[in-house]
Amino acid sequence: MSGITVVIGVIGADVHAVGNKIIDFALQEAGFNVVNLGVMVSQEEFVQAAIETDADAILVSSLYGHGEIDCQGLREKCEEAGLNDIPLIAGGNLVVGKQNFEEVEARFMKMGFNKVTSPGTPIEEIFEYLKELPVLTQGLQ
Amino acid sequence: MSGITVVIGVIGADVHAVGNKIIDFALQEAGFNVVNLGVMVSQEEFVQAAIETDADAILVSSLYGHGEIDCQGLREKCEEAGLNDIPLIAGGNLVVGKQNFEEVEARFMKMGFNKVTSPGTPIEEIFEYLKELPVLTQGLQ
Amino acid sequence: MKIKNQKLSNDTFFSEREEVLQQWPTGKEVDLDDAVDHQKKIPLTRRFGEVLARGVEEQRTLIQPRAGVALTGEHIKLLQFLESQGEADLLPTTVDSYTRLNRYNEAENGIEKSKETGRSMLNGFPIVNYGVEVCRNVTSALKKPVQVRHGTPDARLLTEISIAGGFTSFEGGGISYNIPYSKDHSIEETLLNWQYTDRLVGWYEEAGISINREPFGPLTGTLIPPFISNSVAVIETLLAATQGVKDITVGYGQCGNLIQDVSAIRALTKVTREYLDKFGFHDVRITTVFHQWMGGFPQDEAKAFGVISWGAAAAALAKASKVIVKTPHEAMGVPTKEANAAGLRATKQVISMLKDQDLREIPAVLTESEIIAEETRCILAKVEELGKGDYAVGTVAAFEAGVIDIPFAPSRYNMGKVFPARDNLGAVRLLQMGNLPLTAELKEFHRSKLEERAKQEKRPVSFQMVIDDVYAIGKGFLVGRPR
Amino acid sequence: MKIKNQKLSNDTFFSEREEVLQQWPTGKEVDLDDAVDHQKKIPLTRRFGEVLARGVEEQRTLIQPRAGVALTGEHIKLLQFLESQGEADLLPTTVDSYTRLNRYNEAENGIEKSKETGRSMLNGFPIVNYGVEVCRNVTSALKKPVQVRHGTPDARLLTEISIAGGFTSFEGGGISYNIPYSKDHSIEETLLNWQYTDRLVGWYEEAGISINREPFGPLTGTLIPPFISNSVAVIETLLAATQGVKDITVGYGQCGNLIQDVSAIRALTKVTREYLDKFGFHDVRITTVFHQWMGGFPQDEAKAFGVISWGAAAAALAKASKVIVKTPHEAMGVPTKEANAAGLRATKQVISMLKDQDLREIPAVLTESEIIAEETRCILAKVEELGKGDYAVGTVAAFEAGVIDIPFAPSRYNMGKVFPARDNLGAVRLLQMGNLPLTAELKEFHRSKLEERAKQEKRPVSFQMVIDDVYAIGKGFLVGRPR
Ligand code: B12
Ligand code: B12
Repeated sequence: MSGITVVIGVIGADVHAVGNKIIDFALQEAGFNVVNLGVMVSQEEFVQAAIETDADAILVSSLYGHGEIDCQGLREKCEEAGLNDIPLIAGGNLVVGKQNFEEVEARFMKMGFNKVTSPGTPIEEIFEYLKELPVLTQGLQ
Repeated sequence: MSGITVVIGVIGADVHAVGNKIIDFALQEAGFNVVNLGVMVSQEEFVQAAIETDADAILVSSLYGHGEIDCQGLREKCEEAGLNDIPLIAGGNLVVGKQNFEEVEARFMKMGFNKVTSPGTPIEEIFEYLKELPVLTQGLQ
Repeated sequence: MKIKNQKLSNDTFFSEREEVLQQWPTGKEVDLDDAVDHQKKIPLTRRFGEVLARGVEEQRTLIQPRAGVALTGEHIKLLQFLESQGEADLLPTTVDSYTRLNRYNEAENGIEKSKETGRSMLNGFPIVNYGVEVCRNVTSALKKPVQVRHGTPDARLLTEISIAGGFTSFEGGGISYNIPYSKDHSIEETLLNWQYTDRLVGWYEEAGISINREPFGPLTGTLIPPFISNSVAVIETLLAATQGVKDITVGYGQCGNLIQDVSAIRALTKVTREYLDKFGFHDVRITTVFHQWMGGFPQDEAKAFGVISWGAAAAALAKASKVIVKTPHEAMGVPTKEANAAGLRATKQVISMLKDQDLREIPAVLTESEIIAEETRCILAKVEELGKGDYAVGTVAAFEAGVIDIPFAPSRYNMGKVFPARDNLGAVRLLQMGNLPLTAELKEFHRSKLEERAKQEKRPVSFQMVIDDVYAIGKGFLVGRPR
Repeated sequence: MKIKNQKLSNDTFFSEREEVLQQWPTGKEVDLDDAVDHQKKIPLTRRFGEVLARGVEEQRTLIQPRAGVALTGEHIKLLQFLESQGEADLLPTTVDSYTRLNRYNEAENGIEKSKETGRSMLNGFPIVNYGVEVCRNVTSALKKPVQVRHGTPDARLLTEISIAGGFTSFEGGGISYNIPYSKDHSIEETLLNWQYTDRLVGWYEEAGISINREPFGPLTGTLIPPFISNSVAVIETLLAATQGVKDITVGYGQCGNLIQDVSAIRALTKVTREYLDKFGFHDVRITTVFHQWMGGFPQDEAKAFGVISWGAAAAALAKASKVIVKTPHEAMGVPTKEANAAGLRATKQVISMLKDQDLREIPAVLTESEIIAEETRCILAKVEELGKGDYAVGTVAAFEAGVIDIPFAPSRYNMGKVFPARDNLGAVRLLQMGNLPLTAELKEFHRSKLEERAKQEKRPVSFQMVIDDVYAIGKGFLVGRPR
């Protein structure tokens, strides 16, 4: 047990459920506490769950192309709710079509995300990052 | 019978025989007199055959990529032999690699060819052109 | 329970219809007589069912893309491009996500924004907002027949406008456009919605206009054992036939094992025919659609071409009536029109080369196909039992009881106890069977197939296999072997 | 006739060798002891035969491109690119046309010109001109084993330099690198040349260095009925084995009908083994190579990907040991390295997906494969008879008599009376049988297969079918049907 709690879910009107189930399983196998909100999750549900479970990070998935619209304002909602520096991580097929990833990443960072992954990046690739989170967030608080 | 005689062959050290056999058959079916020199034909053989058969045109195939080298000087050889305005037509995969066809065409026209076709152009597409040759060449002579 | 599998009476249908047409202003434009007149003028070369039938006659698997953008002019250009540069035999109009969720205000906003920016801000063509006339402009600008493809739990108004707008085929069904596409719609609710759609199509049939209907075969597109999707296809066919639908294309999403894929299409045709006949629907025509690999795709375009072409080959060898084509951009996002046309041309080449080849009658296929048919009959028999002979009632009960259970589905109304995994040859089998009503013998068959794999891999049968298999294709393999 | 199928004596071989090494200055660099030392230092991961054998063990069809350019640095980069970006399991070095014709002066000129312009002015890598050291630089710069691929009627010096240069496999044969690649070389002459090559490889075997040898399977690449190419493969294998070669990869070029293609590979393995055993060569190892479609390709790259992927699928389902991969530029010209790598990746994807699937033992394949084996035995028996037991003598006589006759070949020494055409399912059969020594029953089989097609097409069996079939693939079809 790493003692690290992460909230996961697929944002907006997106129903792509497979990646979500796989991420859930993989995170648990790796020792994280997983709070899985499933698909079609609203921003409010993400924030609420993070407060209730005292989460160390929120992992947002978006596959269907409307991720940019759906994620807009999530950072602000977190702050309003007092989740000041909670790491926000986004992954999946975040935008419509095949776009330059650096630009997509920049747009999401500007929206207040702390880490953004390109299409198909397996969740395993951010385990290291997640494991260092408590240190990071303690440093911040 | 169109009464039109054409010399055909694959120039240089090129052994691609399939197209040559197909062209032979198709031209004969369409009523041309065909003098087929086969593969690995030298410039001299083309000229000699054209003289001997009083041909209306020479159809040069080149597939293997060295067409540009192999065709250089054919027009001059024709002139030396007194075949002054005989139409020279080239087709096949005339150069090495996938190149812009307009440029290839221009290079071959500059070498004295009267018509140049792009890779895979079926022989049928120049039947009309061939049928007008006697008229054209009479006009020239 | 309100639902019953019986033909909606005119009273019920037309009073519901009044309500439906008021869901959005364009509903008022729909006039059934005018729609019939318009449909009657559509030449046979642009009628979906006709073109399909001709393909079947010639033993030629037809090819069809997915495609849709926000603006009409652009959408027409896109489809014309796929027709000329993609050599598509059949065309789609893929509907945007807002329309699928009946959020027409947001779709309107999307149209406005798209007009302003000149770029498509919607992931499909918003049929309802545009209304009948615009749809007629689209469908008549093309040489090939056009089908509406979507994923809409409540597609009643969409069906009205689509048919009046000159589309001659309509995808979806009360199960297949709910369970994989929704979280909160009950099965009963969506079965009711789709009775309406089917009844409308039935009404047109009676008026002499045949509209092709296509249940969505692949479901979640991820490791669905053929008998599960085949069972859903047969049920949706029976429900549609009850409402008077006469032309149905049943579908299946490629699993990747050639023998299983060919067998699945063979069993699908056979069992659908069997059940239609059982209930007296002898005059319903059946064709089949094979979906190229519907799960996660490789990112690399050359590899994607490999996956696309292999799907084309399996479709041709199974002699599916048509194949739905993926694109080399699949793993990345909505494709450009060029990428879409390239996927089509690769498919056309393979289909044409394999036109005269057929694996449907080889012994391995006969055996596997009999197993799939038997499994399907287990499910259908239980549904019938639960519904006391009524397939609509039975379906609602079957989902509650986990008698139908679709792997990886997002819906709350799906039990979610079933997990599939591949056997040693890559065929999809069941690892956790949940409450599926298979015979002991069939359950043993699945178990033994996975044991075979486990033995080969020197590890026990476990959930890790499921995970490994989901990841596998992205890494290039069917079977997710341990390293 | 000078030729005999017997192991060259040391006297004969070494006196001929002196002459051979003088054909070009680099010949002097070849020192057999030093070459053996160098070869011994090559790790197993870079030995062709070893890597092939491991693939066979894992039931994994390996992938290999064709590639070669004039300048060493560029050539190494090209191969490294195909290794890393193309995921090639095995590498080639394709030799330029001048070297193939032993015109080393012109090759030298090509190297100079290429150095001046910085572009490759040769269509391959001129191994002989570069000599031993440069070849060692090439072969040791790579992680995968490298094979020499060419089309050289007289490859004696080329073999010397290649093996001393660290290549671990060598393509070609006295028939397969003559008849499709030459006009004026007699069969006797090239059989003698290739006895030298094979004897050299045999000499290395005896010195503990195993070099893989590969007869060129596809011949003219155009509508070759499997038994014709299989017969040539078996003969070249026997001739090679006689000279002491121990590791042979027999090849076949895809015809396009899946059953026929799988059957051809199956029969090829079987009959080659049978004849090796018959003549006591029990210790010769056999592997197989499947060539993706070797005839005219479609111009469109997406369609080319379709053809490439279908070839990959057939290779995997036939469990060929390796597959030679085409590129999306095939119809246009020598491919860029990117196009080459793309063809490889598409192939890798399909091969990996089909790794666990196998059609070799289905009844349709067993039947067809028995027919091919029987046909092959007819040819081989007649060759043996004509040679009074000597396969070299018999081969020369067989070509003279048209007992072996290769469709569409440019060689004067090929009778050219045989014409193939496809049957109704796309399998390649014989339309004109020339002097091929098939039994009456087999001839009737071919005839009846074509009659079946003729009936379907409502036209008589005629030469027009041959023409239509040659054109067909470019138009997307296997069978050239009348319109
Ligand atoms: C299967 C599938 C479907 C199924 C989904 C079934 C279900 N309910 O789950 C069905 C057929 C229903 C479907 C529907 C639709 N789909 Co869809 N679908 C796919 C497909 C082929 C595979 C998705 C998948 O399961 N992959 C396997 C899993 C394991 O991988 P994953 O989801 O990518 O997740 C992994 C990584 O991305 C990463 N990851 C994911 N989230 C996160 C988050 C973080 C923080 C991190 C670090 C990592 C991470 O880790 C996961 C595990 O490794 C993809 C294309 C593709 N990827 O090949 C299209 C795709 C996602 N779909 C697409 C679209 C457009 C749709 C539809 C709108 C239209 C349609 N085709 O009908 C509808 C959407 C409905 C809706 N409202 O959501 C598009 C999205 C386009 C875009 N972004 O530009 C795609 C990319 C296809 C395409 N190229 O057009 N789809
Ligand atoms: C089959 C084939 C072979 C066979 C040939 C057997 C034989 N002896 O005939 C084999 C395997 C032996 C072979 C060998 C080689 N080949 Co080769 N081969 C091909 C292939 C796949 C098909 C050719 C063919 O038969 N097409 C079918 C016939 C009907 O079409 P066609 O020849 O194109 O002819 C038609 C038209 O072009 C046109 N046409 C032809 N000539 C003319 C002339 C006129 C005036 C007109 C109007 C029209 C016209 O009409 C014909 C009938 O429709 C092509 C690639 C392709 N096209 O797909 C490569 C190709 C021609 N080969 C190529 C090469 C490099 C070689 C080799 C040098 C190397 C190698 N691969 O081993 C050797 C060459 C040996 C030599 N000295 O010539 C390259 C040429 C590259 C370039 N130009 O940049 C090609 C393009 C493949 C590639 N992309 O790399 N090859």
